[in-house]
Amino acid sequence: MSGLQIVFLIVAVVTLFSGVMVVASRKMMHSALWLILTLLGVAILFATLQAGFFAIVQVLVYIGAISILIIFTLMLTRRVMDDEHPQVIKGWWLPAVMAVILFGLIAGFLATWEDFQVMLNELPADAENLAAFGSALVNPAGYVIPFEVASVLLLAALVGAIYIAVERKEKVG
Amino acid sequence: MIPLSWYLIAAAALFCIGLFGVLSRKNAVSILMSVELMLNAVNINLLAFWHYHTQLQGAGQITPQVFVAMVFIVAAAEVAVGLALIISAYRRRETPVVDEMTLLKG
Amino acid sequence: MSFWRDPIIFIIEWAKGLLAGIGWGPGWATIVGFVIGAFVLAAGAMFFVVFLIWYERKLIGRLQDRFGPNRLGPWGLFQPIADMLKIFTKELITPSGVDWIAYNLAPVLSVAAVLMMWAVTPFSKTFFGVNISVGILFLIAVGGLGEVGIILAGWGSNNKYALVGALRAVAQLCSYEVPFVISALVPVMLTGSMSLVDIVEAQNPWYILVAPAAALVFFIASVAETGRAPFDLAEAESEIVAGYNVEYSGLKFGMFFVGEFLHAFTASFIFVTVFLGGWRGPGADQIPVLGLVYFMIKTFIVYFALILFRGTNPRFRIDQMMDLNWKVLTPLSLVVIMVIALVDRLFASSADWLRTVILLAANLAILVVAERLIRRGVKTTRPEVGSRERPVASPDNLFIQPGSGAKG
Amino acid sequence: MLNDWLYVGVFALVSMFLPAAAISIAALLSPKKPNSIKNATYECGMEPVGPAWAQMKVQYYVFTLIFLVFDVEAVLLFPWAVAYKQLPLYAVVEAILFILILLGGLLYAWRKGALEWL
Repeated sequence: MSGLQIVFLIVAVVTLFSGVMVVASRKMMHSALWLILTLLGVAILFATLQAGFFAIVQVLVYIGAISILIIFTLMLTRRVMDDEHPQVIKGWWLPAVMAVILFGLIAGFLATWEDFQVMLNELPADAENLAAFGSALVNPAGYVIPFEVASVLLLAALVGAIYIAVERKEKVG
Repeated sequence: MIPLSWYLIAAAALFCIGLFGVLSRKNAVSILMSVELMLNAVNINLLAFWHYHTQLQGAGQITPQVFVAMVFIVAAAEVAVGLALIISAYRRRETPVVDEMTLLKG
Repeated sequence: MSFWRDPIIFIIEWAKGLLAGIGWGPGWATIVGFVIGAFVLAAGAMFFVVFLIWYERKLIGRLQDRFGPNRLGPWGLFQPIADMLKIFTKELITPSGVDWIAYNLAPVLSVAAVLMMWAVTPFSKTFFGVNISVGILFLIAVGGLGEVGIILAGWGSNNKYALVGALRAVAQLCSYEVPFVISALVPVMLTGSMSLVDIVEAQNPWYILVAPAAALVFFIASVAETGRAPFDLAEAESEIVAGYNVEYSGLKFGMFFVGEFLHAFTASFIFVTVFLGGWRGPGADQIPVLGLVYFMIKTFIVYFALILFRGTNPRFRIDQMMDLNWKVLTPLSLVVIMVIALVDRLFASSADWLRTVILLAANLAILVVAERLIRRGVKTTRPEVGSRERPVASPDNLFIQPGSGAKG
Repeated sequence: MLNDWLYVGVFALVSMFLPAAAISIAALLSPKKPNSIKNATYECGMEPVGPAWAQMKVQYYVFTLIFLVFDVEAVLLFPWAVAYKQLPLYAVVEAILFILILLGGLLYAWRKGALEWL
């Protein structure tokens, strides 16, 4: 077993464990902090895949922005008594069984694929060609439509979220 | 040199954990957090296959990268609007718990 | 002779040879080399803080017409060491009801987030931790980890004031990250690479001469990112008790300050790396150790500017600070990006010096227009002193004070 | 390539370890005399009132939200900036269009008054 595999196993176990803690912990705030650890683990997995750009983007966007937004929302919507009650529904075992069955199905289905056990070798240093990625994003033969639509989507999200979140002052009475 | 299967299994497990969270948690914010877990699992898969295809066909596999970037954007938009909705609903109903956000029940 | 040209690399090569001589395989030698290298660099950074604290106190003292530390050692140079010894032996009070992990992780994380920026910065042509292809994005992402540390501190210490302080700090840091990220796009665009090593090597001339508007936005945003005066809203003692670190004592409290001092210095050398040509200077290509000297000189000049900025400006109000960010810096940085992209593309075929001059002119034009717009936009409704009846205690009847109370 | 990331990981661990070690040493050196008054949370010298939970304003959320949107936008622009040297004019114009659309979002937030700190 190579050093990289040991690193992978440690990171994967930590990631999955903290993923379980995200859905299992009773305090919402703990759940959010475990989420940060999960996201960090996923970022390290990206780095072991030699997708350095996305590993950093994962830290930047998910940990630096999305999880902070989630924590802020938790603080906005928190009720004092919240952390005492169980956070899952009464029949929680049913989703658990479903998730386990789904995992079994996916794993079993994937195992029938012939390349399933293929080794991922170390890529040459220029494999993650950001220049090619960047020019494909604005190339009409490439992905310029998703690129522009992404900006419209972000605009729509911004406008919609501000419209919903900012209180309208005239509705006081 | 890690087998592709390890990544796929880890991603599947993370996805199922997220699915369990979506189905079983009461609080709307933690449902969104579970959705984030599922999206992350998808991204692990996409990048694992990016690595796999780069290994097979050489550098310049753009499509998986574009997919991952779009997943990031969609996640950001989803979180922004979703959390705004939760805040708005909380302001009216004083609860972040999904089961208590019943408008149509008599 | 090669030792004097580049002592650091010489020592590293020597240590590598030593490790190989013991008979370790290349894999283990690499890892051990990494650990030792990281250890030396990070520990060096942390001891450097002692000197930074002295430098800053001395300068701030002079700015405020005081002497600063001047008793212990020559020019008070040993004062921070004494302070450090004192803070090591102070009691670490853990308040009741804290979240143990969050409470103790926060100071560690706030230092680590800054230290990690040292891993990717090129200090000279040959001396840098690592040259990753996404260096500049790494700096920004690591800064985001510091925000997580602040949230942990505010929430973990089970105190309302700490929580409010943390929320304010994070809102500020998040906001100023936007112009920071967007203005960091300019050097990436001009270089065609995100690696800091490439950015330094491509700076011919320095980017501050090519894009002064972007450099200005970057500088202000990075000062705000460090959370120091005049942007020290998070620890405004007069408004919220002390911000997110109110419940910390002893060295845990000190760690936040180590992080802050280190961040100020780090911010200045990041500015140097990105806009002031890093280690570049006459002869630095041939003799790398000269590059390190240039780098330090430039960094201390920028750091001096930072302290001057701190010492001469009053603290912003939070609404002014948010206005400055969202209504000035963010639109400005977006406009700068668009104009530079367009101008640079239109004049791509012309000579380098001509393009540089045109870019410089475009940047200065943006700054002038922005200045005019800001002047017009800012409402100067400053109430004139003495124009209005002020409640004063009337001397003839001590019990009736006309115009006092809520009306005043 | 992977070695670079290994170094980053090692550096991250070391830079977590150093402050942690310093704090541990300080914890060993420093006196420990806790009492309940000393350990009470600090509220300007008064007795702490109620749980440590402050109702925060929606303002924080709105600023973080705008930050998130612009952060994602900038991240998407970084590969474009790397490729910028090789791009033709229309590609640059497309990116400018991308920025303009989001600038529209900023203007909306401005007009809506979401950028005012109340």
